[in-house]
Amino acid sequence: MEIMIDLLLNIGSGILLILGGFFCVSGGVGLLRFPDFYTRMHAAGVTDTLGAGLILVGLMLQSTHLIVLLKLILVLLFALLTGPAASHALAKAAMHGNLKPLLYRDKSTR
Amino acid sequence: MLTHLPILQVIVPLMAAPICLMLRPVRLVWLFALIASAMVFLISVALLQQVVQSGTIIYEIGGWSAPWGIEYRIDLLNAYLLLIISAISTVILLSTHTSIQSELAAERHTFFYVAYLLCLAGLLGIAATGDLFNVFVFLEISALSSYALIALGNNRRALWASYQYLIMGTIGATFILIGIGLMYVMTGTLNMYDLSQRLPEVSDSRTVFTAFAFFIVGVCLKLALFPLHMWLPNAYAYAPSAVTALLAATATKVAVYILIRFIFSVFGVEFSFSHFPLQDIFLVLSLAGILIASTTAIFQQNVKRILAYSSVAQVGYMILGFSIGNPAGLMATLLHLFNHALMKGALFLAVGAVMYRVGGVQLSDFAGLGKRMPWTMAAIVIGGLSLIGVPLTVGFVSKWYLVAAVLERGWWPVAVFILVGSLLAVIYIWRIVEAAYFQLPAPGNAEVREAPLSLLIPTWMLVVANIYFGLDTRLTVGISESIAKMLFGVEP
Amino acid sequence: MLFTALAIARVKDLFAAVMLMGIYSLLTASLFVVMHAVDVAFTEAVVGAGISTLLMLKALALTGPHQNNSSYRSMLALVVVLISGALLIYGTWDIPPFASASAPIHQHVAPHYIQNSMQETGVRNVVTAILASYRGFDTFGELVVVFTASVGVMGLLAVTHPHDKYHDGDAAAMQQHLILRIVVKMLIPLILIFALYVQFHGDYGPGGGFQAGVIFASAIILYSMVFGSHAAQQVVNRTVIQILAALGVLIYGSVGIVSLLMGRNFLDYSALLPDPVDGQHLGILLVELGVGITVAAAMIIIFFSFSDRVVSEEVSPE
Amino acid sequence: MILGTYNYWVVIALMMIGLFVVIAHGNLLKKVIGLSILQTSVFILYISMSYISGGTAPILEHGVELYSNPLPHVLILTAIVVGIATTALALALVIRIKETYGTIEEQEIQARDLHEC
Amino acid sequence: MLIGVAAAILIVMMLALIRAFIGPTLYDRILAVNMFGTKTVLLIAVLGFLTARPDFLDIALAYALINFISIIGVLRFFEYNRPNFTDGNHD
Repeated sequence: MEIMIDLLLNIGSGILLILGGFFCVSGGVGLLRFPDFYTRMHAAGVTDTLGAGLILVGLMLQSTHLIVLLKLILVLLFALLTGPAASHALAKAAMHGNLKPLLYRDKSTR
Repeated sequence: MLTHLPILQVIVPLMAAPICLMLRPVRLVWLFALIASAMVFLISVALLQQVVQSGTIIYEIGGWSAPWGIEYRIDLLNAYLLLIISAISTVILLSTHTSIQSELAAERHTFFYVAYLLCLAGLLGIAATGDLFNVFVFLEISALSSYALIALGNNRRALWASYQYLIMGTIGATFILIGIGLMYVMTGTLNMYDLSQRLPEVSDSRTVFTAFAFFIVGVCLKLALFPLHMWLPNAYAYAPSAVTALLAATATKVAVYILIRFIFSVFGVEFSFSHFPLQDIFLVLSLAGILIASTTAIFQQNVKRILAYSSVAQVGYMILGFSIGNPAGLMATLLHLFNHALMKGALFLAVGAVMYRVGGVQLSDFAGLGKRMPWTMAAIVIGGLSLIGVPLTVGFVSKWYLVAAVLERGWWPVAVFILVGSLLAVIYIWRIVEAAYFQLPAPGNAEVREAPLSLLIPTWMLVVANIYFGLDTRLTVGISESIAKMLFGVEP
Repeated sequence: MLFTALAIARVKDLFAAVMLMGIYSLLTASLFVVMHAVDVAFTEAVVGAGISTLLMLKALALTGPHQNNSSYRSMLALVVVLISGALLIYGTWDIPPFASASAPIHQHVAPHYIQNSMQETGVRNVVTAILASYRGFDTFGELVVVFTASVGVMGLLAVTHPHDKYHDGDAAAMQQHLILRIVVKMLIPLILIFALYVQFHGDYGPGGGFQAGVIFASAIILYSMVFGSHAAQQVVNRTVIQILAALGVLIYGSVGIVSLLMGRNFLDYSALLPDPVDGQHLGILLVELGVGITVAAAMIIIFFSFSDRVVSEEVSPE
Repeated sequence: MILGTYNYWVVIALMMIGLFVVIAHGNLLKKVIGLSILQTSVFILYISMSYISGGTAPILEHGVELYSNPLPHVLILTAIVVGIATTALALALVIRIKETYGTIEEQEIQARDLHEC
Repeated sequence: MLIGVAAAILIVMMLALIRAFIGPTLYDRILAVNMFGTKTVLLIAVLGFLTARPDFLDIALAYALINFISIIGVLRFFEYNRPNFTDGNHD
């Protein structure tokens, strides 16, 4: 039974880790390839929340000590709190600084 | 309590500094700092006595024995240096209460004393410790506090000077750190004594060579050895006078000490002079330093700058002394450490008195002061004579031994260079004297009075010391002779 | 990492350089983790990427981001750099091989710490044991360096005009950042708890007084950035911090003096309690506390001194 | 990551870059940045020395025998602190210089000083 | 598994680094720096598991915190200094 649980946990964490890794990479590619700041921000946001979240949950499944689990939860909490807040502030600052989002019809001008 | 003297030496000013920050009013802070410094002085006298009587004192901090913990290893050289630093600092502190009134904004006075004590503690720490990395840490304490002290001056150029000093000083410190790291990599120890035991095994490796080179360059940056002296004239010229006096009289001495300690104790005479072209390099640099700095001093208009360049030249004499490579030369260096501290301390304090009364230290500000401030000017004259090396002053003693050491080696040309350096000193001192005694007072100077006693007494204490130690050379010569013998391996 | 450094050297915009400096510092810290220097990585992260970036930004805000002539003493610089570089290359030619356990550095002093620190000090983290006990005096010196810096900064940037004259532009601008304010409000207690955890967990894991102090200070700094430095200074009074900064140094020093009075050497914590190992443990704890207090206070002082300048600059027409 | 015998080469390169920035650049703030690159390079030098392959972080665990050398870690902790202290002081100086001179370019400052003489 | 994730994170860090170098606007740089920071947090966490020393999580936590604070610091910096300089694209 315990072996089963272990196996399940391992598989689960593996899947989560891989997914998280994938989101991270895709976000990174997006950060590089997307045409303007706001879309890039979206890509970064994805890695920050989804990628980080998945990886951290994946790690949680592997953790053996309670304290480690606790810390991981704390890190996750932190990531979830600060990531969007930072993105929000950044977007606001960008708008404030008169950086116009690149809308669909503007594409020709770039 | 007597066994704890080595550590108390450093701890007293170190602990006094934060307490000072909490004290009000400024007068109390000053008194407190003065008491701390005086205590340090007494401790250092006691230490010197102990060392003379019973040999090297070892103090293990934290109770951990040597290569694992940090130890203080006080031998005659350390004790001698501690005495110089604490004595000069106490005398200068006597005068600061008056002198900083005119040179610092009132709300900065407390910070001044705190930084002063920290600087003192840092210098003492370097002089006392037997651990490499501890040297670095205390070097930084003294360096950071002296940057702050310099920048506290009212003149905006003080800021720029301090910034330059900071950049150069930090590069120097980083080089020292690299040197320490490479030594550590080769030997696995940070304790100086342990290091000196283990270095000979690996002394052929290039890493040790590099470590040595970096360390020396780093220290020379701090020392303001020509041509790495660029930061010094500005820093000395625009810092508050008390700070200039402290730095000129003690900080460069400590750097010279580190150099001596490393070249003679840690690496050993043999390595320093045979594996490394140190002798030639130092000889050339110090001679060039003496001549060029003295010549530059002649063309300065600001008296503090004149004296600052003269300091660069004097550092040249000290380096020259031990690069001769015989005990007599090292002895001359050690004598000059002490003597130069006395004369530069006296000179800068006297200049500080002029600053206090006149408000400027350009040569034109000195015009006619011989009559207005007779005691201050007399102090400058005697200090100047000492700087030149006229008999009956301390300057003569150290020059005498230096020339003797050079002649012992049979290096006639070097002796000639030393004499030329003294002649140049005559010229730049003469310019000050001429302004003070043979020019009519500037219109603004007509009303200038003699400096207050609180400035004159410390100045004259040093001036009298200048003459006393010029006449009675038993103490200084005796000590430096035994140090020189010790370092040259007559005894380990 | 090299690229980052190169980019920093080349970028003309100082702001970009500061940002890259942050990245560079993070990279360094990761490198330290890879090389097993966790405590150092911790410190480098909080100091290099955190405090020093913030301070540089503050300085930048005061001095303007543009740089005129990029380099004018290139030749001299190049010569100096090449000489010292060549010397180092020469020096590392026969340096003991990297990462091998048999190099002299790993033979002489270091094994003693690893083998004996547990029995002698009762602390699992060897770095903490050395830091606070074996080489406690270095750490004392380091603390004094921080204290010196804060005194120097205070001395240099002491604001002469009274505080309440200026209107707090920070707070006004941040009024609109509702989300940020709420998030920060939630975060600050968390950060403070974390700081305490780091402070007292240094015996067992990476961390200790220094890191805790910086984290604590960063909580206050965060508060002041979001709610305005005026509000922050009402929470933490200036004179109080000044006294705290001095107090930390005094705590450290008096631990040493107490052990001195108990008849042992300075900073010999074994004297503090009947059982030497307990004494060591207690001593390390107290000393780390002193470090934490001074570092936190000093960082806050430095930051406030900087940000007060920003505000006073805005008010006084330049 | 960057682990191998060429670790020291990275240190040397970083040191050279840092030193170059400090000496060659006229902007005072940039000099401070250069200074911290220089210092960081030394940190890496020390930490590289302490590394032992196959070892682990010097926090004692049961059953682990090989640890990296903790002493350089301690030294560098101290050095980092010294570094930040220096940086803070340098920045304070830069701010004051900007306030009194109105510029932070080395050449301009020197020009202004000369002008004053 | 963990190695793969670590590699992925490293790649992302590289990408972010490139973005930070090329800009073009300052906001892009900040964004990249922010992302770089969060990825470092993840990397440290993963590395902790990789070397079986999960104590490293403390560091990850500290990184997350520092990262957030510096981003806020940067943003505060901007709101004031926007009028003073117009474009960050000087490379």
